[in-house]
Amino acid sequence: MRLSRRALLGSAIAAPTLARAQGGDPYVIGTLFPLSGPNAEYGKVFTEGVQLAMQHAQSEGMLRRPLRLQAEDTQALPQQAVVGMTKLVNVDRASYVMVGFTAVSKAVAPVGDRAKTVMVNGGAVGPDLAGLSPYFWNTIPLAHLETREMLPFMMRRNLKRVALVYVDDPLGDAILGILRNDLPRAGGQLVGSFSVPRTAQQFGPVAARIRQTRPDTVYIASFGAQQGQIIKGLRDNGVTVPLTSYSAMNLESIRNLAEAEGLLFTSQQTDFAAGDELTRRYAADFKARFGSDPGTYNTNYYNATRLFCLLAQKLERENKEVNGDTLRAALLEQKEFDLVGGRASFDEQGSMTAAIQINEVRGGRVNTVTG
Amino acid sequence: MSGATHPLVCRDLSISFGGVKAVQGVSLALPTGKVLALVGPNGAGKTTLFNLITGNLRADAGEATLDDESLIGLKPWQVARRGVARSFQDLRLFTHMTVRENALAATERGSWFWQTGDAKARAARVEAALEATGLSSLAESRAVDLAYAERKFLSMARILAAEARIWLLDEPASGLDLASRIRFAALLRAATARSVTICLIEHNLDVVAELADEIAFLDRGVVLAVGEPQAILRDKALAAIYFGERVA
Amino acid sequence: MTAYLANLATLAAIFGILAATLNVAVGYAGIFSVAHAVFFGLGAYAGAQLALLLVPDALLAMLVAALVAGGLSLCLALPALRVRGEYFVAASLGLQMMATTLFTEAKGLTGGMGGLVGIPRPMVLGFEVPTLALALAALVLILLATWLMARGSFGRTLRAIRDAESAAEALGKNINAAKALAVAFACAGAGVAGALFALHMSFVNVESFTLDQSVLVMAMVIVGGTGTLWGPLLGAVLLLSLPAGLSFLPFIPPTEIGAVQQIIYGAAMTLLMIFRPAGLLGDMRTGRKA
Amino acid sequence: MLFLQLLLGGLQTGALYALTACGFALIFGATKVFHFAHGASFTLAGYLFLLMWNNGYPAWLGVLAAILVATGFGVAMERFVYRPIQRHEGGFFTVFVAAFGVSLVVQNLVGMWAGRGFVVADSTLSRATEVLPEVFLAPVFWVSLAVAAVLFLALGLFLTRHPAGVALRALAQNSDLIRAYGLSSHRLSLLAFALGSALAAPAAVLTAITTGMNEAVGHHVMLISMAATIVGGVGSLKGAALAGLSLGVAESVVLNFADPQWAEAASFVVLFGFILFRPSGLFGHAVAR
Repeated sequence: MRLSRRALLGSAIAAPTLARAQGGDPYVIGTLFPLSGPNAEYGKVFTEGVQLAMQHAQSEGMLRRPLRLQAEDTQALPQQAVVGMTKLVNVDRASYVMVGFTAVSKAVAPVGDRAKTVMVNGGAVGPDLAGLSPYFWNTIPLAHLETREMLPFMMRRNLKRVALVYVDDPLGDAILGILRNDLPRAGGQLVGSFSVPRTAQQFGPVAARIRQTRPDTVYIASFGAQQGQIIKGLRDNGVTVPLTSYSAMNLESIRNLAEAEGLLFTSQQTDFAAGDELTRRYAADFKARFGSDPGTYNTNYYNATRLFCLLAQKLERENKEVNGDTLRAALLEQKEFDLVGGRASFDEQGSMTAAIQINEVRGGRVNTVTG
Repeated sequence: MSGATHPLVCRDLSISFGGVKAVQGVSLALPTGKVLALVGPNGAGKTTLFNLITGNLRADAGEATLDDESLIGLKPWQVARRGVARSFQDLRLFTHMTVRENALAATERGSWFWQTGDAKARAARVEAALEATGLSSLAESRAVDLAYAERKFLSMARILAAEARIWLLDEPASGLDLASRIRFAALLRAATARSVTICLIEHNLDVVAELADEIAFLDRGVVLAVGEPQAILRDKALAAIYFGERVA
Repeated sequence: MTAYLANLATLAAIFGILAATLNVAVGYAGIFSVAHAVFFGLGAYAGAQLALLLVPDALLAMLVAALVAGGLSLCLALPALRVRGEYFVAASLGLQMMATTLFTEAKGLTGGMGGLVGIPRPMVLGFEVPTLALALAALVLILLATWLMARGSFGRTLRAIRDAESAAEALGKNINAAKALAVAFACAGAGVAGALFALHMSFVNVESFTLDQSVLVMAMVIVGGTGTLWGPLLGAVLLLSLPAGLSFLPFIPPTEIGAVQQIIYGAAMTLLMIFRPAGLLGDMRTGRKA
Repeated sequence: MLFLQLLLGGLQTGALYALTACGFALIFGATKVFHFAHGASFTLAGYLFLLMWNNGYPAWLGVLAAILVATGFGVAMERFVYRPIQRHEGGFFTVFVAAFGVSLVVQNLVGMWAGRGFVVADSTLSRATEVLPEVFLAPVFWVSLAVAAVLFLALGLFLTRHPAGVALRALAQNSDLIRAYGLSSHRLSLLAFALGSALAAPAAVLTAITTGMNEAVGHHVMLISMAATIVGGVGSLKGAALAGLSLGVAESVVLNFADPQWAEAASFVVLFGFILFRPSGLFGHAVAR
């Protein structure tokens, strides 16, 4: 094992000499992202955030021991995820594992719980992800909270009649629930809800049904490649009203889609230009390394990785061992951290709460809208 | 024409395919312990007649009875379990099974995970069938690896092992050399001696003359004549039809 | 490392059961089903619900799963008795796609996409046992049953039907009954595997019971060699450990790991089929059916 | 009006399904190879067109390149995968697994090369306008129907007039007959693969313009083509095309009566029903035992 670890370290993160200089076995940061299959675009985005945070931590010399990234492909499927998770826990002895996607999160949670390994989610936003295990944390506000923040904005923009296109998973269900219950209270109306299979490709017929409901806006609750197809399918088939959605839309392929012009979606608040030093450095270095502006998911996983570095640094200073229990204790002790986008606070379950902002796609860029 | 002397009887069997009358009004009775040969040009409806009896095809009209019990509406396996065995022109051996397994499969009728009845008796029947067909030495060869004549005999071994009272044989001797034909004839003689009733389709008139006790001549789905081999074979009109010189 | 290997071994045993039972349908009865994951799923849901609602007894879960999956195997048996070859493949495919939709929509029973969480650890007679032991025991029993069946009269009947259906029927074999029984056995076995899977994973959702999973199990059978006893097991071990082993390769950049693994995996399957079309343990002489 | 809209939308989708299904049926009919990698031809053609379109090449060149790559892929599959397997007497499922492996490779190579996620050729052709009250049609609707009609006409002429086409049809009905006449069934197989795969290319291009592509799109195309071939009746190109059209229409029109999550299942219920109750398909010969 030892030999291959060295080799891995060299290729993934830093020069072996640096590793030796910092001394000791590396902390292994594991990732369980879809790296192939229809959701692979997310895997790439998630990993970029992790990579940049590790680069920053190394160059700052935050930790005494080096960091090593160990990526496992899940294809966003539960079974593959469990195989990857047991490998990370038992073979790579990962200190900290980052996950994405609801089914993956739920499948690996029992494994991490038993092994007392901290798992952090920065991508999946189903409401059923809170409190899966004491070692399961979230660095993303769960999506139903995002939707709730969207409602007053919709009312201000006079988008009162809402039609929902959703994938029938816990997330879609939660959003449906909010639109059903909270939307009327806010002064709006859910005029139609259309559940689509994850594999659906044709949205012309759905668009026809949606037009019939005469909505002021269509709220899209899907993820991955399908989102783009839904937007295009609606726009091509005579749905001209504004489209609304949540943070899953923060993908390059959506930004670059001509039909996505004017799309409104929520995400956690980050002001890259006016923010603190950490945020500015992040935005600049991200652009330098990956050639594009960072998105929400990049940030969430940057923050998740940054959080580990901060916790481990604290533990190293106190001369404590870094493991699931000590990490958790450290998190609950401090609760508030300086992360990209400002100060973030965590609740008892390890879920991050952050302010929500509303974004709009304009000319291939994501702009924050106010009011 | 029924009961003890003629176990299998067809009455007015008819079937047509898309307007073509493949078999029309065929009445035949197979005498116990005798060989009846079905003779006629290609497309006369001989194999179709077999398929009607065995339940592979459902007759439009008419009846087929075994010991005065109707066979119409029964599935092929139900007909088989009543004691009617058949061979196929293209043999349809269990190609990837050994010779012994082919015969063994013929003795096993239960579809459940295991068989009822005496396993030793079944094994003895298999060995006897292989012995009679001269396949004992090839018992462990796969059917697909056999020579042509051996395959034909394996097809017969399956029927022997199945212990049927009625044999319906579709061109069992075609392509056999003289020595094999002699062995084949002996096989049939031994069977009829045990009161097995046989109906065979055969094109080679020498074989027919040698083996048949009775001949039925079919043409275009109709039985033109039934009778003694010599009488039928000498009939000039029938010969003309057989050799393709049709009279309108 | 041991826990990792134990996890892989458990999955290999579970998929070994799936492949071995599918082999009964494919290798012996000639029924080419690409809907095996449906019955895997039925067993998993049945086992999971039993463990969640009543008792987490593994033996009972497996029994109930086998009954549910075996009972509902009629959905598969019905087309199997009507049509053959490519037609049946298409029918089973239709069944698989319908079942995936039903699994997603029947949230009361399956939890839909969200799945069923918190399935308790398996117990046998009140003692907690590792799923590896259970899975291995079940695998051994099923392989033994398959072996006994294959060399007994039932296996002979199935092979006879596969080679020449009309001849088998003409020898008095009730083909529909034999096929239905083979399908029921195969599906009940898939149900057992499903129950084990649910107890092992503690979480199941529809994404484990899709067409891709059915195709994977089919590939295991074909790669190992249809109609052989050990072939499907070898195929299961190979196809599960190949991607797992590839994840140890050090030189692949993190974001391309998935694609590179899949490419190696796909290419390996194709090359194997070109050079060993009868599978690794298959008899090269028995390629095509007559 | 909803019904009319759904019907017209279904026709557009169905025309594309008909093209890919017909290609699959042509290959299957003539060579008896269940070409599971047909979807990969589609994926390759669609992505190559996208690449050329986005780099500013004229559309006709993109279409030509798409047709070439699909044809080349089909021929290569026949030559380097299916034929060696059949020479070894590999069975139906050996072909299946081999083709499945190739599909995986293609899908992931495309993902690595073209990026993972949704891509689309930006064009005004797909933008619908209201032609009747409540009925929206895009220019691509007419293009799809026209392309399908022209190709089917051309294919029909080729299969009935050209000697090679006639031989292909004969091969579909009786391969022994062809061999008896001394025609090379190998060259005819290649022709079938070339033609069948080429038929997928226009559909792929139109899909790239309308619904867009992702690297896993081939999967869906494959399933639909296969279902249409069975429903239409094996050996009948007319049947496959008509069934493809009907599946497209059914998938769309079902939304008039049910919620969208049932749309995909609807196609397969139709397939399952056909197999149970009319296994010979729309135009096929009886196959039930």
